[in-house]
Amino acid sequence: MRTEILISGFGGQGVIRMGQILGLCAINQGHRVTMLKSHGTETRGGYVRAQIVISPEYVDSPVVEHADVFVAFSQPAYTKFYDLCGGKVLYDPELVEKVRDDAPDRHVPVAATQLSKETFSNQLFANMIMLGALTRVAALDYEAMRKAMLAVIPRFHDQNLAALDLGHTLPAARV
Amino acid sequence: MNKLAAKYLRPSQIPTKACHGCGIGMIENWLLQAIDELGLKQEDVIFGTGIGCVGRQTFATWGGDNFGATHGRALAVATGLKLAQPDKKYLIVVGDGDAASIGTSHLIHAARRNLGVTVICEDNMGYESTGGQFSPTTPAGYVTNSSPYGMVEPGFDPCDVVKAAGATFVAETTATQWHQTVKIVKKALQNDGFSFVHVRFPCNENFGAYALGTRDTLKNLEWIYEHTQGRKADGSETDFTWETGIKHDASNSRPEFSRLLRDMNARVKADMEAKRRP
Amino acid sequence: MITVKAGGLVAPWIEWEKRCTDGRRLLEAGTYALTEGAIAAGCRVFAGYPITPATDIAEYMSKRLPQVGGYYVQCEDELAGMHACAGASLGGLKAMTATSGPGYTLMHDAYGWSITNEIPLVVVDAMRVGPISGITGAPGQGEFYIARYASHGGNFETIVVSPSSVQEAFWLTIDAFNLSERFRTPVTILTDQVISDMWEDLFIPADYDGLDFVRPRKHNLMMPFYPVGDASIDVPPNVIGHGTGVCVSAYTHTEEGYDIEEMEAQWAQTYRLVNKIRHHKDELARYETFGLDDAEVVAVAYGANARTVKTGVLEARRRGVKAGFVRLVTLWPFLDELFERDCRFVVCELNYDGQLVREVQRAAPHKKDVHFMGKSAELHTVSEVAAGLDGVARSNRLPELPYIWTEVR
Amino acid sequence: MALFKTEKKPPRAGIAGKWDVVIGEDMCKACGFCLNVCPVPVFEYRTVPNKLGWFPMYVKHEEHCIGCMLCYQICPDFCIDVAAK
Repeated sequence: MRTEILISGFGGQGVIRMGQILGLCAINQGHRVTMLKSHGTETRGGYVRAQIVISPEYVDSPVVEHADVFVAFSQPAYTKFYDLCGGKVLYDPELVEKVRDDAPDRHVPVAATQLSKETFSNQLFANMIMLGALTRVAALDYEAMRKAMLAVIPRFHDQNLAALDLGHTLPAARV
Repeated sequence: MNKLAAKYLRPSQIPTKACHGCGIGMIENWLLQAIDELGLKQEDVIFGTGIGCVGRQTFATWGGDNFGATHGRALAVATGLKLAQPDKKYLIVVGDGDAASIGTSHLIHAARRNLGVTVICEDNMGYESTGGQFSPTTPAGYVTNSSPYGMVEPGFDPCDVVKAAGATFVAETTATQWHQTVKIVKKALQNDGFSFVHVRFPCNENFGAYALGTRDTLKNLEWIYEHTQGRKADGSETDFTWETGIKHDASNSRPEFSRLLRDMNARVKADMEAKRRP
Repeated sequence: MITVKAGGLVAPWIEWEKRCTDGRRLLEAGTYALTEGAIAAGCRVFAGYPITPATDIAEYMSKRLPQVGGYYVQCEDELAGMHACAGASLGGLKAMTATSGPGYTLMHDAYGWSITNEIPLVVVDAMRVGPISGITGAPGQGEFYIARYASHGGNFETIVVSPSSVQEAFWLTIDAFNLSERFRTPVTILTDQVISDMWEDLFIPADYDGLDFVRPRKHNLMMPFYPVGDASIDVPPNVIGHGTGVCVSAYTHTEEGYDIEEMEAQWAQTYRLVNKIRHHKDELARYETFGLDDAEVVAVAYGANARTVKTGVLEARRRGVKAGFVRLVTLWPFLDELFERDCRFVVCELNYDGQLVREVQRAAPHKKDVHFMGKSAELHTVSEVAAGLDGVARSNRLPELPYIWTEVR
Repeated sequence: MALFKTEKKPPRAGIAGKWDVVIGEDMCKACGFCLNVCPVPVFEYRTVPNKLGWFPMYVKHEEHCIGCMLCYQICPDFCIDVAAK
C-alpha cells in the first residue's frame, strides 16, 4: 500500500527534518521510502515542501499527487496544495488562518507553534509536536517514531521527546 | 648534439619545430644544466607544457614523463598530478599566453596553495604561434598584428601577480642571461613549493618582424640584451629596462600543498583510530 | 549486437546486489549515494567547484576522502577541477568531479583532453533546468546531447549513463568507474536535480574492501602507450610518474604519444577513439523495460523522470491501454536496438526542445509514430503520462495538456 | 656593450687549442648565434644545405677555441658541445 505524505511551510520550520524522521522510521520498519524536497533559494524563509512516499515495494513515482496526509505550516502552502490532498489535513491554526469549510472532518488543527512557545518558551519544537500528532493521525508506530527521531536529531533529546509526546497525546489528533 | 640533450631529451623529438633563432631551445638547454647540476634523473622530473609556441616546441622533448595540457591548464593538471605523485619535481614550461592570460587563475591559485611545482614562464611578448598578436606582457606602444597602431592596453608583470598570490620563489631573467638563469632555476627546483621563473626571449618571425621591424635573429636577441642591460650598444638608454634577478625568495618557508593535504589525512586517520579505541 | 530481453532491468548491479548481503539501510540523498559509490569504487581524488545541485557531493567528498586517504581539492573553477582530476588519474589515482550544467560546459576543455589521452575518470552532471543558470532547484534534462558531444572536434564516442534512483546512483557510480577503467575514457553520470536532492532508502554494503566487482586500478607501463588503429578495451591506462616516458597532450598523437600532423596518424587515432566504444556497445547496454511483448505504445524516459513515467505506464495498462516502458540507463552510445520495433513511442523528457526524442525518431522504423511529451522544470505527472499514452494508442495523437510541449521539428 | 662580437680576434697562444668543439650540423637551423657570440674565429657557414634546408654552421677552426662556452650556452637547438680535450 502506497502512502503519500505532503508537508509544506516556510524554510526553517523543520519541515525537512520531519520528513527525514518519518522516512527513517519507515525504513527501519522495512519499507521503501522516497522524499522529494523543494525549497526556495534562501536558507531561511521562503517556501519548503517535502513529498514523502512510503511503500512496501520500490516507489516508482516519488511525486505526491494524492496525499493521504497533508501537513500545512503556512497559509500559502495550504492554499497551494490543498487540492493535492485526498485525506487528512493537519494545520497549525496560528499560521493557517483561513481554512476551507467544505470538509471539516478532514481538518485537524494542531496548535503546534503556540504549544511549543507555551511549553518550551521556544517555537523550535513545533515540528516535533506536529510529528507526534501526525503519528497518531496516520496510525504509525509511535515507538519506532521515537527511535527514528533520536537517531536523526543530534541535540535536545529531552525536549524533542517531550514535544513528540505532547503532539501524540493531543485531543485533536485522536481520531 | 650536446651531452645534456643526449642524456635527458628524446632524440626523436629534437631538433624541435621551433623557428630558427627562437629562444625556447636555449632556455630548455639551461633547464637541463640546472637539472644536471642538481643530480636529478630523467624519472625524477615531470615535464608539463601548455599550448602555443612554448607548449608545442617543448612538448615531448623531455625524455621522462610529459604532459601537454590544453591552453593554460598545465597548472590545473599539475595540481591533480602532484597529489598522486608528490615526490617528483615538476617543471611546468608555459608561455605568456598560458601563464599571464588564459591560465592566470590557475597560476594565481597554484601560488596561493604553494603547489610544489616550478613554473618557467617563457615569454616572447605576444601570441606568436597564431601569427603575432599582443599579449598582456607586450610592452606598451609596440606594434603587433593585433595592435597595428601600437599596444594601447597596459601590460602587467606576472612576477608581481604570483608574488602577491603567495609564491615562495619568484625570479625574472632573459634569454641572454644564461649563468643567472641556470642558477635561478636550480634554486627554484630546490624550493619545495611554488616557484615562478619569468624568462623573456625573442621571437624573430612575429614580434621581431612587426614590433622591432626585423627578422634578423641577431638584432632581435641583441634587442633583448639591450633591454636587459638598460643600455644600447651605442651607449644610449633603452626605452625601458627589465628588472631581472630573484624578486622574492621565501623558499621552503611554508608547507607545500600536497603535504598539507597528506598531513591533514594523517590527522583525520589518527582521530578516527583514537575514537575507535574504547 | 544487443538482444533486448523480455523485461526487467539489464545491468550488472543486479548481480552485485545478490553478492552484498551485509550492510546498512539508510535514508540518504542521491548526492550521498554518488559519493559513497565513488568511495566504494576506489575514488581517491575529487577536484571540483561547488554548484547546486551537485554541491553536496563536494561537501560529502571533503568529509569522506581524508578518512580513506584521499584528496579533496576545491578548485578555482570547473576548468581546473576536471583538469586536476585528469592529472590525478594520470598519476594513478581514481578521480571524480561533480557539477551541474553551467560547470559541465566549462569542463569540456578537460573532457576532450581526457578523451584523446584515454584518461579514465568519472564526471557527475546533476542537470537543472536551463538555459544557462535557469532555476537552481528544478530538474531539467537539457544535457543529453551536450554529454554526447562533450568536446569539440568530433571524432570520438562517449559513455553516458543515468540513474533513476538513489540506490541505482550508488551502483551506477561503481559501474561508471569500472567502465572508465575498462574503456580508458571519461564517463559521465548524467543525473538530475531530483535524483541528487531526493532522499530515498539506500542500502550500503558493510565493507567496500571486499567488493570483488570493483575493478582495481592497473597501470600501463609499456611503450607504446596508445594502441592506435585498434579498438581493443581492457588496456590499462597510462600513468605518469614511473619514468616510462609517457606523453599526453591535446594534439593528434602517435602510438608513443608524440604530437604529429599527418593524416594517417589522425585516422589511426580516431579509429580507436570511436571504435573502442562502438565495437563494444553490447557491453555498455544498461536499460529497463517492461510490457514490450504486447505493447502498442511504448513510453520512453530516463533519469528521475522515468519514475513517474513508469507509474503512468502502469496506470495506462490499468485503463486497458497496451502500454510498454523503456528506461534508458546507458544514454550514449545510444541503444538503437531498443527502438527497432513496430509500435508507437511516447518520449517523455524534461525539456521543451526535444533531445532524446530525436534519437528515438532516428532509431525507430517510422518517424511519425514517435511522439514528444516535453515538460520543463517539473516531473511529468502520472495522469499526464497515462493520458498521453491513451491518446497515442487510440489515435496516434497526443491530447492537448497544459504545460506539455509536443512539437519537435 | 654589444652581445655579439663583430670583430674576431685571434686567440692568445696558450689558452687555445685545448678544446673539442662538436656541432650537430643536421640539427642546425643557422641562426648564427654561435658564429657571432664567439670571440674568436671558430665557426663558419657551410655552402651546402642540411636536411632541414638550412646552411648549417660547421667548426672550421677548432684550434682557435678558448673554451668560453658561449656558443654552447646560446645554441637554441642543442647542436653544440664543447669539452676539454
